[in-house]
Amino acid sequence: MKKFVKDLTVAEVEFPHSRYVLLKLTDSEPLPEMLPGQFVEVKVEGSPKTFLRRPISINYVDKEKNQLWLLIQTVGEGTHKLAELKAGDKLNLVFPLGNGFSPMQKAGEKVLLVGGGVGVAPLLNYGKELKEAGAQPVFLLGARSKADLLEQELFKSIAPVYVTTEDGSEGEKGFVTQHSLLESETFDRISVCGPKPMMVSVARYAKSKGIPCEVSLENMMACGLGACLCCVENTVRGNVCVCKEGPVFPIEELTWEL
Amino acid sequence: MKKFVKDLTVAEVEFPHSRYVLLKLTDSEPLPEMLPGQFVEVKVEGSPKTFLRRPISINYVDKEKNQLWLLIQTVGEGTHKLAELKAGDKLNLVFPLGNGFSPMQKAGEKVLLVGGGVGVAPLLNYGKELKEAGAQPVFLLGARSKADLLEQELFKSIAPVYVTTEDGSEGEKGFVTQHSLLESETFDRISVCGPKPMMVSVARYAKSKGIPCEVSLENMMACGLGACLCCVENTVRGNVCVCKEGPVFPIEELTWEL
Amino acid sequence: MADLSTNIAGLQMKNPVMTASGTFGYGVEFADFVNLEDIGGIIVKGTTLNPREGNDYPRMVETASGMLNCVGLQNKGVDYFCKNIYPQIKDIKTNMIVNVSGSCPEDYAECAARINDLDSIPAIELNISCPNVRQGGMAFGVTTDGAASVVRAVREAYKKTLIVKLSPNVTSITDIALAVQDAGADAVSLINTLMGMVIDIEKRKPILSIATGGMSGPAVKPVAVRCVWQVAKAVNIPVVGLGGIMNAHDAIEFLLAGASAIEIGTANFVDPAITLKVANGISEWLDNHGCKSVKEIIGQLEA
Amino acid sequence: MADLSTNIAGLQMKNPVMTASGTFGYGVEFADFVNLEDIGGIIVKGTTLNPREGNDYPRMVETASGMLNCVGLQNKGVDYFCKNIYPQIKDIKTNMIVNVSGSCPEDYAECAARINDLDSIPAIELNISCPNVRQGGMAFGVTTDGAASVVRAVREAYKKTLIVKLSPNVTSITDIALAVQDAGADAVSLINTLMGMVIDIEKRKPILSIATGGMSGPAVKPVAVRCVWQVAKAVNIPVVGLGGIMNAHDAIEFLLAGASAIEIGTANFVDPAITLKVANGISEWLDNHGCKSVKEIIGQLEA
Repeated sequence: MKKFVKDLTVAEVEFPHSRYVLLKLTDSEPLPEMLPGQFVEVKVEGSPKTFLRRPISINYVDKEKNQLWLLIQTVGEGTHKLAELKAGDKLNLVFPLGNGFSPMQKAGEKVLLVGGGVGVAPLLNYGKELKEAGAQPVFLLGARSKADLLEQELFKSIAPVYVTTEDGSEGEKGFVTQHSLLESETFDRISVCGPKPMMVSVARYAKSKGIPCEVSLENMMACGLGACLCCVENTVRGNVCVCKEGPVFPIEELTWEL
Repeated sequence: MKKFVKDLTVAEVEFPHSRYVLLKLTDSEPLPEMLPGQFVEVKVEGSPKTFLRRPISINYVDKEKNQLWLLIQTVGEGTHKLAELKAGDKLNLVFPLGNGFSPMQKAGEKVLLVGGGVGVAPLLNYGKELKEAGAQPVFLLGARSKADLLEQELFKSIAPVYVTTEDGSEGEKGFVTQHSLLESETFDRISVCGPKPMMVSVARYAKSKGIPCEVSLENMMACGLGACLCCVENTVRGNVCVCKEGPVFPIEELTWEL
Repeated sequence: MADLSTNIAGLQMKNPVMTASGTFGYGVEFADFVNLEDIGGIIVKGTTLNPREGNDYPRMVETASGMLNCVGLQNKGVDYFCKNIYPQIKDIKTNMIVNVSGSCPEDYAECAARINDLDSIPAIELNISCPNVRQGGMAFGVTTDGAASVVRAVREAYKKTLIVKLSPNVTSITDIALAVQDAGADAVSLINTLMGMVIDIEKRKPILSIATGGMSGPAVKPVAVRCVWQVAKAVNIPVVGLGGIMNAHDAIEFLLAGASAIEIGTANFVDPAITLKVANGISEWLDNHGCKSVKEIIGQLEA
Repeated sequence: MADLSTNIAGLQMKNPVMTASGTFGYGVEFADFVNLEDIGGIIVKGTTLNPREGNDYPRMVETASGMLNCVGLQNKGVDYFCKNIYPQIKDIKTNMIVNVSGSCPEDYAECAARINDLDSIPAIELNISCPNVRQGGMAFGVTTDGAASVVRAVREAYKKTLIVKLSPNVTSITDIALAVQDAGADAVSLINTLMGMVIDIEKRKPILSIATGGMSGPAVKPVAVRCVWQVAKAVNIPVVGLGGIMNAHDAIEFLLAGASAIEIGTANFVDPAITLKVANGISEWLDNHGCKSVKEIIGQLEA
């Protein structure tokens, strides 16, 4: 799949949360094909502390508007600079990168998409693609509190959404793996993106139930192209680049203790 | 004279020329006393290529408006960042620095103030101070062409202004040292700020006529406080810091070949 | 259009821009961004006699104007390279150079010997100064005897252009350069990374899995230019310069300091198309300065 | 409020923040910005037995996240210091430390001896690694014998706290550290600057008057932290850490790596009030992490 390095144009900037910015990027020509779960590497300008590009997962692809969405958590100087971008500004991207989530395995399959924190970002696009392909995606999203839930309306417009919050201010109280949904329903497979502890616990659940499960990793990266070998994850095949052979891995390929 | 490090507020931003920006800074409390010819060290934010502060001469002090003016030539990434500042932004300054030009020596003295390029900046403030003190300043300003002459109206509002341009598009054609004024009039002393070749030729003229002359140097600086000894100029007293013992030196103290 | 062609001990290059080992994969990873055949030379990943898993994650941390890495020579070994990688790259029409590393002179020599048999590999770059492998690596590169011993062993086994990559983590890089020259090196490349460390103060642990790593990027450029200048004055074999080159201006500094060619490393991570931008930038600069050939500026520093 | 007091071989300090020689003048230049007595220690300009004019201008050039300097120990000599400077600084109630340099062991020793007589100077920092003076300086600092010879000579003549400043431009900084420890140093401070060079490609000349200079600033911090960690593990005398410290976070990295105190250098040029911001920042961090004393984190790196 061909990769590009190019300046995209900021079409819209939204702030869905005090610690997040949603950048909607567009281009004069049609955006290239991108798979759900793939990511981009953005170049941050005007940030003395930011030398390398920042990997950011693709939140959504709006084909009608020719838009690529990036949902970014503003944690350091670099991401705060990105939050200062205005409509019309340029942003240089290397994209699309990585393997992405598995495409639909069989028509009608029930796929549970579990996300936490900024990890929910790629699931929006993935859920939409699965739905359009003819699968039955179901979202299970975890957050600290109601205020920390992101893009809820969009998720609901695609598929059923189940929520857990640590303080119980929305959905069921607790962590995603404690949600009653996991007892009441069965799924053909599970895809997860979020903090590692969350992914590990979901992976354990999936393994115990014998449900195929894939996780999307967020190792620190430099090149994003499989050249520098910095972002490796230890797998049954040895150390492999998360940026190229991932970020999505079936849990049986990882050496996590499950 | 007490020095300060503090954030001033950008009150107004003007672009008198395609390669210059004029920043008018103010503060909630009265600005400290500053002498003509002194400079400030500004901290440039958001410029990966700019690690050290940038020394910039004080262009004008508007006591009524409590404003400090900086006339900045936009040459590198740092100065271009300064040109992006908007009213209301903060700019961190270490100031006032350096010795400044000589105060009036005797009432009614005729002082020729010679400037070229961005070197005209400190002469505006100096001319105003001399005028108010009771001296008779005269400006002799050189530029490449009419379009490169800066703050002409302001200079004219203070004292007579004579001009040379290299292309003859304004005033007399040639360099400042070729201006007929130097033949037709005599002066008690001369102060110069501009490119070194210009300062050298004016210094030679002054020396040949036996007129006291001082020049304002622009050596590269780090600390601006006389601590790092980086900006030294060789003088009859040995190497001295331009930032602390200068930037203004009587020509007889320098080891220039005149 | 100025003539960009240069020459490293008989190795003809269409332009002085090469890629630094470990920053450009096998080249193919960047084929979507640049026409590989427009690059003067591509130095592929560090290769060792036997397969190596490299160090544990984390292997990288960003620093002020640079980064540290401690990849640790992860590679599948020279036989895998010859069987599986070489066929993919052998027809790329530029100088495909293999970076060779090891933990004893015999391993270096055996690895080099097998690569000597590959028709489309005209040269190797010997990494005698990898700061990120416990045994061997660094050890050789920091003493004149150690460096010479490896180079002698490899020179025996390898008949094509032999470039030796030098470490800046030494008291006198010129002494090492002279030692490898005497031992039979055709050229030297420098600098390898500067050994550094970053600490996670919350965890009270180093960020990198092996504590230290090699620093690269613009932060090290002044050290690299200094080393190239010192070595170029001391040796009579060609010098390849690298260390923090981000643009044509940087590259020209190295050329003036005495480098016959340059390598672009960390910059490939910031802009995957940087190699050709630098080559074109050098060409423009030469044209704007009335130079007919890049050779007119190599080593022309007045100092 | 955590206890910030620390101790360098008997030298009591109210906090671990000192100023690096050559970056803070004699302290008085910064009196408008910070209360000098709130700084743990002030290491004043490099002083030599005889007056030195230093190198020609240009002496400084900015680099990526740092700068190079080649001041070359400009100073009016130790007698001028004793007569004219000492009276201005002797009543500043903190550790006023003099950085001593020279070009032969005898000069170092004689200079140190005269400072030994100054009641209000409790310690000296021996600069055996100035990269910017042709003869002497650097030469001593890069060999174990050279370093030891200077330290032995000074130890004879100097009875108070003797801190020896080490160069990172060596193959093994721990070997040098052990040599000066054996020669009688009470403590070591590191790192001095990294030797670098920047070229003006239009003039085709180095920007600095003597071609090379010493690099400092955030760019070198990872090298400095690595050196401090290596040396602190090897020696049994206190280590003072410096190199690119810009804030409390950076300082804490050095403390965890094993530094009993830190020096702030180039950062003084960017923010003349940085010293106290760092001291206060360390205090806050200790409070937020339930540490009663800075001593609880010194050398507490898990690695």
